[in-house]
Amino acid sequence: MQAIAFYLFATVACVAGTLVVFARNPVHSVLWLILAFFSTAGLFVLMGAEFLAMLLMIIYVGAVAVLFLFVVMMLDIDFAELRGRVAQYLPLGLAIGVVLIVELSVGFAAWNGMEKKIIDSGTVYGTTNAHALGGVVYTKYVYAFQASGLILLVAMVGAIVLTLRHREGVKTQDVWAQMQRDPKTAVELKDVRPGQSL
Amino acid sequence: MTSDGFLLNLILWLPLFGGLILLWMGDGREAERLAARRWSLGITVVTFLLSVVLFLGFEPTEVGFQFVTDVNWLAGLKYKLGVDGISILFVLLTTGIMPLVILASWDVEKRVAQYLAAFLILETLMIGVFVSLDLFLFYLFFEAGLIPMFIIIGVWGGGRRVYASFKFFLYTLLGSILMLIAMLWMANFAQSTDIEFLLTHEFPSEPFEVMGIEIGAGAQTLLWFAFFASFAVKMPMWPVHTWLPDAHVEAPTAGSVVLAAILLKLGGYGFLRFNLPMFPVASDQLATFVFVLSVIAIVYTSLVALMQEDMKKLIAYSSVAHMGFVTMGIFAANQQGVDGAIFQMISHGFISGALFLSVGVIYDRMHTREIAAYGGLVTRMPIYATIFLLFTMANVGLPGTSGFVGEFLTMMGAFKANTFIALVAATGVILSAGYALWLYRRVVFGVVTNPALEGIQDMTTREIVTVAPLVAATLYFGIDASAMIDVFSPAVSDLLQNYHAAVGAPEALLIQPGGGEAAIAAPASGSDH
Amino acid sequence: MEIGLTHYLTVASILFVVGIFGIFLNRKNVIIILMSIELMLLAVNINFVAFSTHLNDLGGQVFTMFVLTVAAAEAAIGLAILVCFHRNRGTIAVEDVAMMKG
Amino acid sequence: MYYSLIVLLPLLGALIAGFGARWTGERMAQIIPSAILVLVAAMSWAGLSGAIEADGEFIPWFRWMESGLLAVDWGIRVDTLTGVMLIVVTTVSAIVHVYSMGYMSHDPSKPRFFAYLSLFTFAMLMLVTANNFVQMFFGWEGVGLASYLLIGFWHHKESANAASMKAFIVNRVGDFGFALGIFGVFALFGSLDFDVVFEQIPGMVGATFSFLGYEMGVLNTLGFLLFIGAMGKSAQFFLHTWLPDAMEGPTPVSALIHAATMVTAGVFLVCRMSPLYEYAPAASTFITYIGATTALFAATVGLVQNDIKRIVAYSTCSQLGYMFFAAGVGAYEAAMFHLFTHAFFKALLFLGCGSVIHAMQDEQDIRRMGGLWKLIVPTYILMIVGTMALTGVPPFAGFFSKDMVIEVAHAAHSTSGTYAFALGILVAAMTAFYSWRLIFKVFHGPRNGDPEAYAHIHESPPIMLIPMAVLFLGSIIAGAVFYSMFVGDAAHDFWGHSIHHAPDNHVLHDAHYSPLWVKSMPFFAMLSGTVLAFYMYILHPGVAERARKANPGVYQFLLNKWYFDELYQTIFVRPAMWLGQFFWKKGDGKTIDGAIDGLSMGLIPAVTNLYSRVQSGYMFHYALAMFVGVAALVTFAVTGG
Amino acid sequence: MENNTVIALTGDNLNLLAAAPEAILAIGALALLMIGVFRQDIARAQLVHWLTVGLLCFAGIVAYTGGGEPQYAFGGAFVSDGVSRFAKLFIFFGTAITLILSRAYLLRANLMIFEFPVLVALAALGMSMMVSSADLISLYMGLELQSLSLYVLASFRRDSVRSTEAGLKYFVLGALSSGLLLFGMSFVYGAAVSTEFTRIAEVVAEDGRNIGMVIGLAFILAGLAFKISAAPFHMWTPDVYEGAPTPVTAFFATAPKMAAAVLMVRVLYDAFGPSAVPDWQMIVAFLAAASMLVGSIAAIGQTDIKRLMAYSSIAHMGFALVGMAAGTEAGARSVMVYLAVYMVMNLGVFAYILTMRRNGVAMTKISDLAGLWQRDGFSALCLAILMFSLAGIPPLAGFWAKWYTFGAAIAVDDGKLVWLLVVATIAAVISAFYYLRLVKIMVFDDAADGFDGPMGGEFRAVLGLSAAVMVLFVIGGLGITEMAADAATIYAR
Repeated sequence: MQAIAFYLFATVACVAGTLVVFARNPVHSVLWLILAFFSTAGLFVLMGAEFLAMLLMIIYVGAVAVLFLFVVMMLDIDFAELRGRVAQYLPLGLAIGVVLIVELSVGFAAWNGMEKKIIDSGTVYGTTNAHALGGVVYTKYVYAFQASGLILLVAMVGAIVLTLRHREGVKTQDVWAQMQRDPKTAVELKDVRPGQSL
Repeated sequence: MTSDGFLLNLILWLPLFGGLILLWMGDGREAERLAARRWSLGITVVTFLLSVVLFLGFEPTEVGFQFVTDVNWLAGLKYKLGVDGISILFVLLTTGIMPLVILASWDVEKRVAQYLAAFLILETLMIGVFVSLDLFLFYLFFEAGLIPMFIIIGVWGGGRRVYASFKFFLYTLLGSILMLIAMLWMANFAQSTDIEFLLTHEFPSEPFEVMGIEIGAGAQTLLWFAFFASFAVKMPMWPVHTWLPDAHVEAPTAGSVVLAAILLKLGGYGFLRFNLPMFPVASDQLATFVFVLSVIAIVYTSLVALMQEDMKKLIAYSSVAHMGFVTMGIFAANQQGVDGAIFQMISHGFISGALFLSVGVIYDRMHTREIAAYGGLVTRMPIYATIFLLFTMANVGLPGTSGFVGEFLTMMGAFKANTFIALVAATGVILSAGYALWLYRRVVFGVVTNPALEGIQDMTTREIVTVAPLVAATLYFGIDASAMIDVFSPAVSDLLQNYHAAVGAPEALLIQPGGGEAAIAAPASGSDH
Repeated sequence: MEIGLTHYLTVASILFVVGIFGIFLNRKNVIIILMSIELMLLAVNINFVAFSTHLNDLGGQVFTMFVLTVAAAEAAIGLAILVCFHRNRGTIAVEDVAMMKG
Repeated sequence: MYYSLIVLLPLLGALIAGFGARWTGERMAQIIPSAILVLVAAMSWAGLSGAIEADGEFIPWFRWMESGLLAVDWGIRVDTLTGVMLIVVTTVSAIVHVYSMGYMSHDPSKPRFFAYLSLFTFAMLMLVTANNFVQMFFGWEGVGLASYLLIGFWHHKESANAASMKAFIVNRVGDFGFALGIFGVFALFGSLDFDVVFEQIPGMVGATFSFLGYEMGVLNTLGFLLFIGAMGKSAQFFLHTWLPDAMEGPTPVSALIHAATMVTAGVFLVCRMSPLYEYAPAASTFITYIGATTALFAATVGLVQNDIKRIVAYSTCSQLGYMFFAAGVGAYEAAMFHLFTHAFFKALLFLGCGSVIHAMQDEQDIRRMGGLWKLIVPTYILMIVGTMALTGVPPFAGFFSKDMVIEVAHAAHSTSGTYAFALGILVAAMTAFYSWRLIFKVFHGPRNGDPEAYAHIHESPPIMLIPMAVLFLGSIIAGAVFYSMFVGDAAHDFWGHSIHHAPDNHVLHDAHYSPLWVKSMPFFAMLSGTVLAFYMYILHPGVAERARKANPGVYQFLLNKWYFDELYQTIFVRPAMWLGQFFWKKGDGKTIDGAIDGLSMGLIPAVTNLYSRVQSGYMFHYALAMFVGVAALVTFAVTGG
Repeated sequence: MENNTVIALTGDNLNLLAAAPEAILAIGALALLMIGVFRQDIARAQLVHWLTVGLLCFAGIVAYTGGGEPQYAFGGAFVSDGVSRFAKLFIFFGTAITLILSRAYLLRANLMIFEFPVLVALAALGMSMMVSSADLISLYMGLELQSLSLYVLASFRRDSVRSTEAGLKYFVLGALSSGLLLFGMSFVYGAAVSTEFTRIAEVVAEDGRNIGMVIGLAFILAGLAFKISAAPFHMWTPDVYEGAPTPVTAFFATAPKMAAAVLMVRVLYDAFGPSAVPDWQMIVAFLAAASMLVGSIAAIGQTDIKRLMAYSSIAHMGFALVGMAAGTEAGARSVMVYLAVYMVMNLGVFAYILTMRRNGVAMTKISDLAGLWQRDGFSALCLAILMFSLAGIPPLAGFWAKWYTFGAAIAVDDGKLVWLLVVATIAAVISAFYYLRLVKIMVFDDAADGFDGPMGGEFRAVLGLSAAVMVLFVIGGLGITEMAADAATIYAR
C-alpha cells in the first residue's frame, strides 16, 4: 500500500516537475509546479513529516505559487512571441545529468546498511511532529529562526525597494502633515477687493 | 646591529630616501630641475663615498660575511644584511656607477625629478640584492628592481618602448617566479631562510624519477633549474636573451648603462650565491649543460652582433656574449673560472656602461642609433674617438684593459674543466674583434658622408667627466688585476672548498698519464685549494 | 517491496537534476527558471526529510522548514527583480538577458 | 732598472706624443719620442753584454693577477734573446722615428703617428722581455693593436680601414691558438712563468691527454697551439693574408712593424719556446713544413706583383718562412741570426720604397715607374744594397744568415729538413728574381709613369736619408760581424741559457760541416735568379710579357695570391655573415621571439577570444558551466580525491 | 537521541555576548529602518547612511575587542573565535568604507534612499553570520541573508537595464548555487546525522571516507565556489560587476569575498576537519588552478575596468584557494592574509574607479585612464602601486599575500601541490600582463581628457591609504599577518 502510494506520488512529482520545465505556457508551468508540490507533500506524509507537508501546502501552494501566477499574469507576456527551441546542447546536458544521477546513486550506498529505519508513526518519541518541531525551533534553533526573520525582512525591503514606485502627481494622505495642521496654516484670510482677482 | 651594520644599512637606504624626497620635489621650472639633478648627484656621490668607507673597513682575508645586520622580520623571515668578498665589489660597482648615470641623465628634461627618483630607488634595490642574507629579502630586492626599470624604459624610452618594457618585465618575471617556488620549498625544507645558514645546508640530491624522467640530483636538480631559470633570464643566457637587445635599444642612455653595468650582474651574482654553493651536486652534473649554453651564447650572439645595424643592439648582443664567459667561468667551478667570472662581471660593468655612455653621447647629438648614419667621427670628435677606441678594445679583451683579465681567467678555468668548451669559447675572441672593430670602423673611421655630422661637437666636459672614472677603472684593473681579485679570492676559494667537499671529487684532471705517469700526476691535478 | 531511504533520495535526485535542466535548457522564460529553482529546493527538502525521518533526527526537518522560508523569500526577491527587469527591458525571454558579455 | 727603462721610456714617449701634444706643440711631439727612441736604442746596444751576463734574470715590477695557483707578475726577463731583440726593435724603431719626421711632414696628425709608433715599440719591448706567457700575450696583442692603428692611420681611406681590421682579426685567429696554448700550459704545468714551465718540460715527454676521444701528446699539442699564434703574427701560410694588405699603412710603419719587428715576433716566440719545441718533434716538423711552404708561396706571389710595397711585403713573408724552418729544424740561432740581419736590410728596403714613393708623389705601382735611378741616386744606391743583402750577395748581411738557414735545413737530415732545403734553394732564386725585377722596373728602363710626377721628382731630405744610412751600414756588415756570435764558434757562450738544445740536437754544429755543394747552392740559385731578371727586364724587356701571355692561368693564380682572400671570403667571412643574419632573423627573430610573441600575442589572445565566446552573457550557458563543474567535482570526489 | 532532546538555552549555551556584534548590527539595522521609514527624504537618508557607517564601525570594534578562546553561542550554532573576529573586522570596516565611498555616487544617481545602507548593513550581518557559523543551518541562513541583500543591491539602480540584468543573473545563478549547496548539505547531514560542525568533524574522523559525505562535500564546494567566484562557477562575476552600480560592485569585490573565503575555511577546516583533507584537497586545487588561469587569460581582452576587476578577482580567488588547498594552519592563515590584502587593494582601486567621471558621465573604460600620470600624479602613483601589488610584485603587499599562500601549498607533504604552484606561476605572469597594461596606459600613454572636478577627500584618502598599506606591508605585515597567525592557531595540529 505504502509502496503504491510512494510510486504514485513519486511518479507524479517527477512528471510534473519535468512538465514545469517543458510546458510551453508559463501558466501551465505554474500549475504543474503546484501539482509537484502536492505530490511532494504526499511523500512527506508518507515519511511521517506531516507538519512540513502542511507547511508546503500552505506556503508554497498558497503563497509562492500564487505569487508566481500573479507575476505571470501581471507581466502580461505575449506567449506566442517567446521563442522556444530546444537547446542544441541537450544531449550534453542529458549525458552529464545521467552521469550525475549515477554518481549520486553510488553515493546512496553509504546508507544501504541503514535500510528499513523509516519511522512509520508521525511522532517523534511520542509526540506529534508539529510539537516536536516546535520544541526545537524556539530553543536549539532560535538563532536560525531569528535569522529567517531577518531574511524575510530583507525580502520585504528588497521587494519594496525594487518595485514600489512613488508616482508623481498622485495624491496620498500625509498623516503627519494632517495632524500638524492648525487654523493658522490651514486658513488664509484674504481681503478681496471688488473687481479684482486674487 | 653594530655600528658597521649601520653603515651598510645607510648605504642601502640612503638612495631610496633620496628618491622619495625627489618625488616630492617639483620639476616644473628650470631651477627646480637643476636642484633635482644636484640632489640626486649628491645622494649618489655620498652613497659611493660611504661604500668606499665600507670597503676600507672590509677585511678581505676573513672568510664569511661582515657588517652583518640581523633582525627578525615579518613571517619568520629575517632582515639580514651583510657583505662578503664577492658582494662588496658589486656594491661598490653599483654605487660607483650611479653618479655617472645621474651625470649621463643631466640633459633629460621630461619629468626629470621622477626620472632621477626612479634611478635612486633602483639603486637601493640593486644594492639590496647584493647585501641580502635572507632568501626572501633577496627575492624582494631582485624582483622589485623590475618596477623602476619597467617605468624607466616605458616612459623615457624610444619608439617601441612599450613592447620592450613589457618584454623585459614579463620575461624576467616568468623567470624569477619559479625561483620563488624553489625558495619556498627550501625555506620549508631547511626551516630557515638565512642564506648564511643555507650555504652550509645540504639539500637532498638522491635521484628520483618524475614521469619516467630520471632527475639526476633529485631535489637539487629541480631547485637548481628553478634558480637557473631566473638568473639565466637575468644574465641573460641564450636562448632567453632576446629581451635584452630590445630593452637596451629602447631604454634611455642612463637606463642602458644601469641595465648593462649592474642589472645583468644580478644573474651572475645569483649563480654564485645560490646555484653553485647550495646545489653543488646538481651544479656539478649540469655544468656541461651550462657550458653548452654559454658557448652557444658566445658564438651565436657574436655572430648576430656582427650583423647589427643599431649600435645599442650590437653592444647588447656583445653583452650577451660576454655574459656567456661569466656563466662558463662560474660553472667551471675552479678558482680561475670563478675569479674570472667575478672579474669579468665587474669589468663588463665598466666597459659596457662606458660603451652605452659613448653611444649616448652621439645619440644626444644626432638622435639616431643607426650605424649607417655615422662615419668619420674621428675627424670631428677626436676625444670621443679615443675614448670609444679604448672601450672597444676593452670590449674585445685586449690585454692591459680589464676586459682581458676576466675573459682570460674564465677561459682558463673552463679549459681546466672542459677543454673542448674552452676551445669553442675562444673563437668568441675572434668574433668579438670582428663585430667591435666593424662597429668602430663604420662609426668612427672613414670620411664624413652624412652632412648632419659636419657640425657635430666633441664631448663636453661633463661627458668626459662621466666616462673618465670608467676609463681609469678599466685601465687600472687591467694592469693591476690583483687589486680586485684579492678582495674576492679568499671568499671564492672558501666557496669552492665547500663545493668540492660536497661534490666529493676534485677538479677533473686534464691529463691522462700516458708515458711518464708519476711525473705528470702532480702538476696535472692542479688542485688550487 | 519495501520503500527505503534510497527511493526517496532517488526521487529527490531526479527532481534536482530536472530543476537544473530547467535552468540551463530553458530559453523561453525567466519565470520558469525561478520555478526550476523551487523544484531544486523541493528536491533538497525531500532529501532532508528523508534523512531526518530515516535517522530519527529532527534537525533535517527543522532545516527543511528554514529552507521553505528562505525559498519563499527568494521567490519574492526573484520576482521583484524580474518585474524590474521587465519594466526596463520589456521582455523576460532568457535570451534577452544578455546585454553584458565577454 | 736599466732594462726597465728601455722598456718603459717608449711608453712615456707615446703618452707625451699622444696626450701632451696640446702642451708641447706638434714639433716637440715628434722630437721627444724620437729622441727617447734614439736614447733607448743606444742603451740597448750598450746593454747587450749585460744581457748576456744576466742570462735569464728576472726583474719583477708588481703583481698583475693572482688566482689560485695562477700568479702573473709584471716584470722583465733579461737574457741574450731579449738583448738581441731589444737591439733590433729599438734600433729600427729609432730609425723609423727619425725617418718619419721627414716622411710624414705633410701629414696633419703627426703627434698621433708618433704616439702610435712609440706605443708599438713599448708593446714590442714588453713582448720580448716577458718572463711569462701572459705578459708576452700582452705585448703580443699590444703590437697587434698598434699595428691595427697604424695600418688604419689614414682612416679616410676605406682600403686602409679594411686592411687594419683584417690584420687585427687574422692576428686574433693566431691569438686564439696562442691563448689556448697558454691555457694548456697552465693546465699542464700549473704555472705560466717561463722558468717554472721549462723546468718541468722534460718530465712531461710522452704525456698524453684525451680530447674528443683522441689521445694527443700534450707537448706537441702545446707546441702546435703556440705556433698558431706565431703563424698569425708572422703571417705564415694560411694566416698570411693580412700582411700584404697591411701595406695600406704609411711606409715607415711597414718598415718597422711589417718587416723588421712585429712580424718576427713569431720567430722570437718559437726561439723563446725552444725548451718546449725541443721535446715536441711533431710540432717542430710542422713548423718546418709551414715555414718552407710559406717561403715558396710568398716568393711565387712576389714574382708577379706590381705594387712596390707588396713585393717587399711578400719577400718579408718569404723570409719569415726561412726563419721558421730554421727554427723548425732546431737551429734557433740561425733563425735569430736571419731575423737580426733581415731587420736591417728589409727595413732599409722599405724605407727605400718609401723614399721612392715619396719622390713619386705617392705612386706605388711599379708599372708606372722606371728610369728613376738618375733622378734619385742616393735612394737607388740604398735600394741596390738592400737588394743585394736580401738576395744574399756576399758579403752582405743576407748572405751569411740565409746560407746558414739553408745549410741547417740540409743538416737536419730529415724529410722536413730536406723539403725545406729544396724549397729554400728554389726560393733563393725566386727572391733574387723578383728583387731585381723590382729594381729594374723602378730604376731602369723607360719612364712609364705620369710625366707630371716625373717633373716633380726630388730626392728625400736628409732626415730620411740619414736613418737609412744607418741601416745601409747594418745591411752590409751585420752578417759578417755577428756571424760568429750568433751561429759561429761563440754562439754557445753568446746565447747562454736563453736557447735550449736537446742533447741530440747537433744541427747547427753539423751545418758548419755541410758539403760544399750545399754551401754553394744558394749562391748559384741567387745568381740564376739575378741573371734571369736581368735578361727579362733589361736585355729583352718583351720576354716577361710573352711569358705572361703564354701562361695566363699560372699568372692569374699568382697575381691573385693563390686565391686565398677569395677562399677565406667564401669559407669564413660570408658564412659568418650569413650565420649572423640567420641567427638574428631566423633564430632570435623568428624562433625565439616568434615563439614568445606567438605565445603572448597569438596564443593567449586566441584563448582569450575563445573564452569571451564562452562568456556569452546567456544565463543558461553560465548555468551549464556550473552544472558541468559540479559534475566534474562530484566525479572527482567519487573516483578518488 | 541526545540530539533531539529539548534543551533550554540558558546563559551558558545561549552566550549572547559572544554574538554581540551581530546583535548590535541586527538591532541597529532595524532601528535605522525605523528612522528611515518615517521620513523619506535625502537628508534623512544621508543621516541613515552615516549612522550605518557608525554602526558598522562600532560593530567592528566590538567584534575585535572580544578575544581569547573560541566561544560558542546559541547552543553551538554560532562561534566567535580568532578567525571570525579577523574576518568580521575586515568585513565591517570594509563595508563601512564602501558605504562612505558610495555616498557621492548615490547622491548623483538619485539613489540616496535609506534602504541602501540598511540593506548593506544586513548583508554585512549575513556575512558575519557566515564567518561565525558553526552549524550548517546557521551557515545557510547567514549565506542567504547576505545573498538576498546582494541580489537587491545588484539591481538597486532599478531603472537601468544593466543593473537589473545584473541582479537577475546574480539571483538566478546564486539561487542555483544555493540549491547545490543545500543538496550537498543534505548529504552531509545524512551522513553525519547532525548539522553541527563539531559533530560532522567527529564523524569524518571516526568513519573515514564516506562516499555520501564526499559527494555532499563536492556539492557544498560547488556552492561555495560560486560565492567566491572560483572557476567554473565564476561566470556571473564579470556581468554582475559590470552591470551593478559601481559602489555595489566595489562592495561585491571586497567584503563578501572575505566572508565567502573564510566561510569556505570554516567548512573545510572546521566542519570536515583534518582527516577530510585528502578528500577535498585536489578539488580545491582544481578550482584554484581553473580560477587562476581563467581569471588571468580572460582579463587580457577586457576594456571595461569593472569587468577587468571582476576577472582579476576571479584570479585572486584562485590564488587564495592555493593556500586553502594546503589544508593546514598555514593554509588558513594564508587565506586570511590574502583576502585581507586583496580587500585593501580592491578598496583602493574602486575608490578611484568611483571618481572616474567625465562631464558627469561615469567612465569605466580602461582607455579613459590614459596619461593619468600627467593629469593627476598622486592618483596615478597610488594606482600604479596598487596594480603592481595586484600583480604580486615585491615588496608590495600583493606579493606577500601570494608568498603566504604559496608557502602554505609548498609545505604540503610530498610536494603534492607543486604542480599547482607552477600553474600559479604561469597565471601570475599572464595576469601581470594586464596590470602592467593598466600601468602602461596611465603612465606611458599620452593624456586623454581629464575627469570631472576635484576628487573627493574620501576617495583620495582611501586610495592613498590603500597604496600606503601596500608599500608599508613590509614593516611587519602591518600586524595583519600576526592577527591572521593568531587566528589560525585554532587549526594547529
